[in-house]
Amino acid sequence: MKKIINDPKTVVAESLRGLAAAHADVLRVEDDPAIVVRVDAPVAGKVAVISGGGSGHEPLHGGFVGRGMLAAAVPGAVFTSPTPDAVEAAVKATTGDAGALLIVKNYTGDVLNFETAAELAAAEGLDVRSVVIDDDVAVKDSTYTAGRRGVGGTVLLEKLTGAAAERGDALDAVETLARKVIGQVRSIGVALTAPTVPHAGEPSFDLADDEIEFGIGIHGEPGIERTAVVPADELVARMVEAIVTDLPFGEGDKVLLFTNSMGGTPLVELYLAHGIAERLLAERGIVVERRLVGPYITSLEMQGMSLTLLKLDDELTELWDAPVNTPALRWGV
Amino acid sequence: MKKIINDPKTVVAESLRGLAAAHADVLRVEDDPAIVVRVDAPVAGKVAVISGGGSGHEPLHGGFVGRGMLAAAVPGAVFTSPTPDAVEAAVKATTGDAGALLIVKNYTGDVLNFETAAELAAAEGLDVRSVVIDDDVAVKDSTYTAGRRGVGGTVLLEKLTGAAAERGDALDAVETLARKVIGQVRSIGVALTAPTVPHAGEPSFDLADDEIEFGIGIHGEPGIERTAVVPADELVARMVEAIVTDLPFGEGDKVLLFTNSMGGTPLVELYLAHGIAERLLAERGIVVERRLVGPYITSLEMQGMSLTLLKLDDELTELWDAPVNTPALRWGV
Amino acid sequence: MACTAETLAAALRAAAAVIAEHRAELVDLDRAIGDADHGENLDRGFTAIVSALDTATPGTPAAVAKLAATTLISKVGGAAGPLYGTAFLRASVKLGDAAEVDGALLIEALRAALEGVQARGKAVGGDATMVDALIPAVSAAEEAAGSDVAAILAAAADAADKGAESTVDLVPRKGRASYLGERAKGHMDPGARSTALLLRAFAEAAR
Amino acid sequence: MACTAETLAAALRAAAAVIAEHRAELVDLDRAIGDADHGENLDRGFTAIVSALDTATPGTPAAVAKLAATTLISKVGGAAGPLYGTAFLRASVKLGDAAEVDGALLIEALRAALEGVQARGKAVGGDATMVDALIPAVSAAEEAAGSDVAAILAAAADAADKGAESTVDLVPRKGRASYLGERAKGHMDPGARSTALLLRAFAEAAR
Ligand SMILES: Nc1ncnc2c1ncn2[C@@H]1O[C@H](COP(=O)(O)OP(=O)(O)O)[C@@H](O)[C@H]1O
Ligand SMILES: Nc1ncnc2c1ncn2[C@@H]1O[C@H](COP(=O)(O)OP(=O)(O)O)[C@@H](O)[C@H]1O
Ligand SMILES: [Mg+2]
Ligand SMILES: [Mg+2]
Ligand SMILES: [Mg+2]
Ligand SMILES: [Mg+2]
Repeated sequence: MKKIINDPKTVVAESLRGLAAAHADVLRVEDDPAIVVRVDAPVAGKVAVISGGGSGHEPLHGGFVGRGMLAAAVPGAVFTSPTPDAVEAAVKATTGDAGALLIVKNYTGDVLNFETAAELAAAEGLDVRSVVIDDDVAVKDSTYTAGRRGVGGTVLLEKLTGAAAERGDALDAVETLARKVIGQVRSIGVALTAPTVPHAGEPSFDLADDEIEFGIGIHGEPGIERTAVVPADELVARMVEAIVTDLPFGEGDKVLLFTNSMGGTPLVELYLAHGIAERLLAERGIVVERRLVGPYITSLEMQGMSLTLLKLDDELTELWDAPVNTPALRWGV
Repeated sequence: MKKIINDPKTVVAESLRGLAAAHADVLRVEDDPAIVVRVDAPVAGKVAVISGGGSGHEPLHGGFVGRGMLAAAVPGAVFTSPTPDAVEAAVKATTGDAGALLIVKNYTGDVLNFETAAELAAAEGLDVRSVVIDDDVAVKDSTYTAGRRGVGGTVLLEKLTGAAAERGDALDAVETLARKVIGQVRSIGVALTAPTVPHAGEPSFDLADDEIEFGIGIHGEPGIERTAVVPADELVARMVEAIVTDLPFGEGDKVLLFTNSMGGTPLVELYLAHGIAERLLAERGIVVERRLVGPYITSLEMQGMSLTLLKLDDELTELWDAPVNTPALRWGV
Repeated sequence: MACTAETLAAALRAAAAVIAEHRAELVDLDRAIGDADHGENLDRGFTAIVSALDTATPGTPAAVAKLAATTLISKVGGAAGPLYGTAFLRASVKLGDAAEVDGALLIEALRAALEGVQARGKAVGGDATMVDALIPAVSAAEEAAGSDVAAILAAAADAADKGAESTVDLVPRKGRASYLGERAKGHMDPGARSTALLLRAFAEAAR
Repeated sequence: MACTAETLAAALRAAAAVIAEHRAELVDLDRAIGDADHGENLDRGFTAIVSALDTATPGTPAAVAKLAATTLISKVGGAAGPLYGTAFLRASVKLGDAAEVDGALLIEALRAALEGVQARGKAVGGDATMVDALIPAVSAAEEAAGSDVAAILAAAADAADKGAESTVDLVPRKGRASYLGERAKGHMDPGARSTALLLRAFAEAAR
């Protein structure tokens, strides 16, 4: 294993120190428990949108803290959900009378820890709601599994609810919006290589030089299917097919297309894949009105990509376009 | 070799198609020869800042095309300087009476091809100047080599000259600014893994699991020295030392610190390294006033990073802060 | 022999040593079908328990169990943190203010721990989770009713070993391994393995 | 036998085939001490020359050489594009409007090509570049003055082979390989190798 680190045990804390140093105008990092907080939190009269989860998916979530997006992010150890007291600390640091919305990615650990945190916060008289995002079409429904995973859709959900909170929407409205977004966003991912968890020291799975994993998550778990390397045209077509038929998305639908790198896949490949996805969607009469391309929800150094489609309407488009000022997403400011 | 591509020969063209689709509000891509041009080019009365070089360093240069930065980018084949007619096409598409500044990274191929292009453009009566950036302290001076390479400093140079052009500076002033920036920016890079050029199909060099290359460039050439893997503290200390003693940078100097991923190194590691660099500079009394952290000048999927230091003054800080609207750098708009 | 606050604390220290020793094994099991953190997570948690026991000396077995519970909840994270945390919390409640835990109370505490894990995680037997080690362990403990603490824990540990073994052939339906479906077959569930390790450590400590 | 527009065009086609055949070898040489594109670059360029020759039929050797020059300049890029482009351009100028190239004119053209490469690239002998193949090739050609075109080219190709071989022991001072300093020792310069390949292809075509 080769990484630019000192010690697997201190990776997250040291990385947060760099994040804080780099973006002191936007956020601050509090220690013990470690949380990332908007520099001007708590913002009076506004709902605090909070998310978190295991580290290793940067810029998610800490890179999305700032005006117009997250009030706080709660980073766990690498690939490990944060503990309830960390989540509670983030709630306390950012939440006033307007309350807080917790965005929870659907993993057993995240759900359990955030659930407990929400109870703790409620016991302190804070109005805290939770939504669970589960946009990964690779996973079978929850009769057979822990349910669909929260993946790329999380980034969009954080931006949209953050924008709603920023414009002053009440908690009920922000929660309703979140549920609407979760209802109409779908994702799928593929991996060309495995990530290496620092403390594990070895790649999370072995892939031959002519194999890829289709339907992977973001924690180095193998995908639903191992297949041969295929040309990008075919790969992206399979991904688009999996998403589009799931919701389903159909002719005339307006969408946001999010083409995401898993970390190790460079932009030259990512834009290539994005171009194919745009073409395939156009062929189906699906209208791409907004797009996001880049490494936004990653899995350490894993090579691979995911596609996320969100059905847009005027409200969502307006919220997407609203100003945002975070380390990883910034416009309008 | 595993990549999300169809055919090594069409990688660049297909990737540009995706770039154009993703950022049609900011730029357009013209074919044959392939160039990336600001959507509103030519902008009357303003100097066109143009750069280019081999592909595989994305977002450099195409991702920096847009208001406040590049008027055009000229992408060559992967790691191959573009040809003079492509550069000339970019000049023609963007350059009016105010003239153009070509930013050339110091590589034999780039220098020769841009030189010819400048001659061709001059022959057509256009006022075209060139500057050559050579900020890589890893390379010995040009008595023994082709001269220092242009690396991370290029990103900063493109931003600063682009801002000067945007505010209406004349060509003389933009050129003078460029030479000043080149005089006070220095970089160093390290690699943990090698990139794989698509048509080559194999990694550009072999590194054992306990080795790194110190002093690498951005084209998969080996570095100046192969060393054992060292902790991040030690690695970054060596990098800072190499840069700081070169210019030199000293106590009280105000600087921009640019911590760059070579592509495959994820943000969690990059921020960790950035935090160390901030600490080491503070220890030397060097004042970090601005920072940029992320994958901005890459070498395909290579894991590694570079550090760049630019000495700031009020003028440079103001130009850095000026609005920019490109796919990869955006603020103030 | 019955179990006091002191012997329970000693058992937890012994368990921490066992987890540290098997850290890499548990990471590897989780790497195969999960996200490669189970050993690291538990090691972090049990190391924290040892630290907590170094500074506090809870007076009853229940208080020791509660310290373990809150430490696990606040230091482990992931799925295992809340689940093991709940197990110790429910056991602690069951232990009440008893100064010594005898066999009968131990069996009740084990049953409460199992019920806590199932209440939180909603897993049933056969889902290929730690529950597949806990269910047979509790049953075996109940069958050993009347024996002393050491014998009950030994019976539970033996059964947990077999239960953990049984997960190898199962298709997981809960937790991260469930995403793999049939592909997870042939791998032991890391949480079931850690449950077996913990019970074995307690049994050894009680001898 | 002297060289006409047609034979020069045929020689270029033959050269294109040789470059295609050695594409991977040239990429590998460049991978070791450069950026792994030399074979790909030249292959793209010579493939384009063949296409250009398919549609145009330049009437003089100079016009053929000029077509090759402009095609290389506009299709190759990198260092090799301008350098080989200049070589063919200077040769073309030297060839003037001759309908046939005899040995004497060929030697002048080779000398002009070398001077062009050196004027553009500023490399001298011993810098471990294509110049180290070209210098001995031109000297050998000059020594063979009085022989026919085929013999002159054969002498040049033999010398270029040796020149390319000599770069293995040099520390490069020009181009990308120069960054490596001593580490580049033990590797043949890809441009020197391609120069030797091209001269050999021309020599074979002239037989
Ligand atoms: N719903 C559940 N009920 C019971 N046990 C579960 C459940 N989900 C996961 N587990 C257990 O947790 C273990 C994984 O723990 P760990 O790796 O620490 O957390 P995570 O899965 O969040 O990375 C699994 O091996 C399994 O035994
Ligand atoms: N200054 C120079 N003078 C002569 N030849 C040079 C010079 N610089 C580079 N070369 C030649 O060019 C070759 C590399 O060509 P190529 O790989 O196509 O370009 P690049 O180095 O831009 O990738 C080298 O092997 C060397 O022979
Ligand atoms: Mg985990
Ligand atoms: Mg090149
Ligand atoms: Mg796990
Ligand atoms: Mg090359």
